[in-house]
Amino acid sequence: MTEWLLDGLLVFALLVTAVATLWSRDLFRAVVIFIAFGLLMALAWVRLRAPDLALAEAAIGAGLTGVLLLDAVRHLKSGRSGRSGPRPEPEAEESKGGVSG
Amino acid sequence: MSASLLYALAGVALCGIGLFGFITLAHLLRKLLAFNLIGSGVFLVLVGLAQRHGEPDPVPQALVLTGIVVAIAATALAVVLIRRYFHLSGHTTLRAETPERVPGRLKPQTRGDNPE
Amino acid sequence: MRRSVGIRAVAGVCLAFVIALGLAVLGIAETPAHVDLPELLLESMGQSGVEHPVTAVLLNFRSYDTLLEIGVLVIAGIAGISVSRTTSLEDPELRTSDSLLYALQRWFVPLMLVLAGYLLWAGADRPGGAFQAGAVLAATGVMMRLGGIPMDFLRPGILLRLGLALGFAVFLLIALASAIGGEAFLAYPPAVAKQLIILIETVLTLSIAMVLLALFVSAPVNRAAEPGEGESP
Amino acid sequence: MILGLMAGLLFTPLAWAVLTLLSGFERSRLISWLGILIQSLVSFALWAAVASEGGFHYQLGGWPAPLGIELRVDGLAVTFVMLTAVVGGACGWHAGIYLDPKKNWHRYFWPLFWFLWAGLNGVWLGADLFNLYVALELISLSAVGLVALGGQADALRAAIRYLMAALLGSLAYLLGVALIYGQFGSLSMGGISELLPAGSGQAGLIFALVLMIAGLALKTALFPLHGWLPPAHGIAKSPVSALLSALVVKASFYIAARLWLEFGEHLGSYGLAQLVGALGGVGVLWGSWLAFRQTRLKQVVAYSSVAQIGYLFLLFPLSWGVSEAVSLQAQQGMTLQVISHALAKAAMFLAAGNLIMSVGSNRVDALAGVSRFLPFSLFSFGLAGVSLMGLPPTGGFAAKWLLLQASLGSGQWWWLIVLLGGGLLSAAYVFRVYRASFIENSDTDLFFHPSRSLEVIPMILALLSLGLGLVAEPVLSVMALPFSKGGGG
Repeated sequence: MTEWLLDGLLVFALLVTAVATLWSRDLFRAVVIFIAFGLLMALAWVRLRAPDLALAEAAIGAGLTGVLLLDAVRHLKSGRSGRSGPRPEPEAEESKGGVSG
Repeated sequence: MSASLLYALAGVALCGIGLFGFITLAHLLRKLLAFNLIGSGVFLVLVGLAQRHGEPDPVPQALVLTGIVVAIAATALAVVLIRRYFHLSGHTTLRAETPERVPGRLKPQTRGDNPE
Repeated sequence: MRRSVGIRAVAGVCLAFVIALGLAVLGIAETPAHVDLPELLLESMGQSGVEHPVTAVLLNFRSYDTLLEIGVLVIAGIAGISVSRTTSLEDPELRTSDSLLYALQRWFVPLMLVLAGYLLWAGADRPGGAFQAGAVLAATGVMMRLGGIPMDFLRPGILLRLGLALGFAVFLLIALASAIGGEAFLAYPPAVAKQLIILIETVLTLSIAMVLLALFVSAPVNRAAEPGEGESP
Repeated sequence: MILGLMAGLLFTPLAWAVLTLLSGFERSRLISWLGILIQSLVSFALWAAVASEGGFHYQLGGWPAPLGIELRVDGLAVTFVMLTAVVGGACGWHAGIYLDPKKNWHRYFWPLFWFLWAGLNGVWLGADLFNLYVALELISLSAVGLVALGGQADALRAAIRYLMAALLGSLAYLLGVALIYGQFGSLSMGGISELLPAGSGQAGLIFALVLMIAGLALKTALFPLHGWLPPAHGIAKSPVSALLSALVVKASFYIAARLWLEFGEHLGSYGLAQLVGALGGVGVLWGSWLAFRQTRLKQVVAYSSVAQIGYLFLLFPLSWGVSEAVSLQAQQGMTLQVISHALAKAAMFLAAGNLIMSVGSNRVDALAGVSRFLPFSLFSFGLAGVSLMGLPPTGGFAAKWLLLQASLGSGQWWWLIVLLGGGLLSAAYVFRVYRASFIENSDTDLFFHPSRSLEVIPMILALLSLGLGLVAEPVLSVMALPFSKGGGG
């Protein structure tokens, strides 16, 4: 019974973080939530008796992808567009596609 | 229903969420996040469905490990391209089209330098 | 308004997709699989050279997948450095003066290296292996770079390209050698299977870390870097 | 002997990718030209061996199918291996002269080119569903890298869009693979198709097939999923465009076709077959119309690819629920269409690149008066166009003739509209380019003559495409060799 509860909670948390990643207003926060999602995925792999995948997910999925994306967000936000070209879209533009906040 | 199947169904939901995000979100990094969510969903379906009777199956696990590495390779490449694109154009979405080049002749180019 | 109609349509399609996929999964789950692959796998484990089934699948039974997968990684690395026109890897903004991070590193880096080594070594009979170890190694490199430690070998020169290609090249040569030895491509002689797999895993760890690091490093573009400049090897 | 050939075929492109990664542009070029020769010889020898002895299975790592990965070396596969050697080799040769060695990043063309070649061979020979996924990703990522090689904003946008489409398509395919593995516990295509009767009618499996075909259709740019193709193929360097249009889109189509021929009988349906065929048909007409409307030369050629790809999907309705003979005709028509389009389109893109280089503009109307200089490339462009239109005796004609016969043989007369309309429309866009180049009294006197070898390569490809109709018989006889039931390797 407790196992089912654990699995249910984990699945619920996975789905919530997935939604929050895509539609959180701030891109930086979105990536942080994505890292949390990766860690939850690692837990899910543990529950699926796949320790290799848990390790890989924690190191690659959450760790490296997270750092890569965080760095990219930092770059895109700093707006260092080495030319006098058009300015980066304001934050409002980027979340326009979303349906919820 | 086994716990593995529950995870497979979670993978199904992740695919749906990710697909919706992938289509509707304009910002390229968000699209990339959505791609990674779909990927995770597919991996959960692959392993969860194969292990529905509770026994671990190393084959789908190995496949998913391969899949994770392919996904990080694609993600990292996409990040490089997106950053470079932003650097050159200032855009973070694909929507804004650059205006058509002014018609007229350019000077004949040296080889390999086609103005495409 | 039209936009929200469009989004609703997409939402409808995605919902239908989820329902259909969910039903497909439940329908397939009702019957047992036709082939019992884990059983087959167990029977052949003895000849694979390693004790850990996932490693056996990755580096022996389905090693061709892994070879091509490393190819995919190398491609991503090549494509990454081909668009980056960085001549200098010094990203001034990355030079953090954070003394805490610096102090942390002195402990962190050796710890991570040990962890990577352990993961690599464990791969033969326990969870772990080249991919996890490579990722940890790459993460260490990322930490070092964020901490402002210059890593000159990541300059897009011959050293970087060697590093990218090394693991793949060794894997490929072993594949060819086993083909010349009379068996098929990638068919290791059973007697040395274990040693070959460990060799492959070790070089792969280095190459995987190298590719991931190269992609991380080639991502930043600074103001000085304009197209047409190219890199100077 | 044949095992050695297989090892050589698998090893050469990957090894050359490493070698060229380690060298600069000029040395890579020499190495690559040598590699092209070797790989072409190996491909030809394998083709000849299969033509004389029949197909076989090759067990990678020495492990038999459900556990290991088997390659299926049959007539169709080696025909495509051979095609890749001809077209890929020609594009590589051309690129070596065409690309500017002074631009430092052009050196990365070579390793990406070789990885692309390896991925293509992996797809033609692949018989393992997951291995095909990895090979597809190998192709997609190297193709994206090649498109982005210019590094300009437009090229990057096209590359990103291409990457996103390719990744989504691969994931859809992989999801289908996940479902199939769940049902059968196997990834080997041959093994699954033997097990299929037991699981036929299963809604989940049908959905899996639909998912896989949809993902592959996205990667093949089937209408209406073609939006990513014209920017990517239009903006890449011409040898890259040629590779992409001639070979890369065929890879995902080839997998879809193999899946359909293996699984379609049990999992397909009349409605699905007609739907795919109809999308292909609309793609032919819509793509041709858009090609006619383009103002930039390479966009004309790129939209023409959208149209020509449409013909391929007529295989789906013409091979489902019809007699063996009609199905075989459809398969032969599809094969010839792939080959003739690959040859003609590569010729067209390479010729277009030469023309653009000559007049210094990528616009169609900039070609005004060019015919006065009697450029060889304009002639190649036209010859390739004749094959696209489907006039006898070209390969395009032979392909469309077979498809037409299959349509009539199965009573699906409505595909005639597509075959005839597509031919007329393609004539329209080819002649539009020609008309522009024959405009007299233009004040042009600037014309840069590309080097002779740059002009010869598209001409050879165009002539091959032209002559394919005459040698269709021997080509098809090899293709029709045992499909997956060859002897053991």
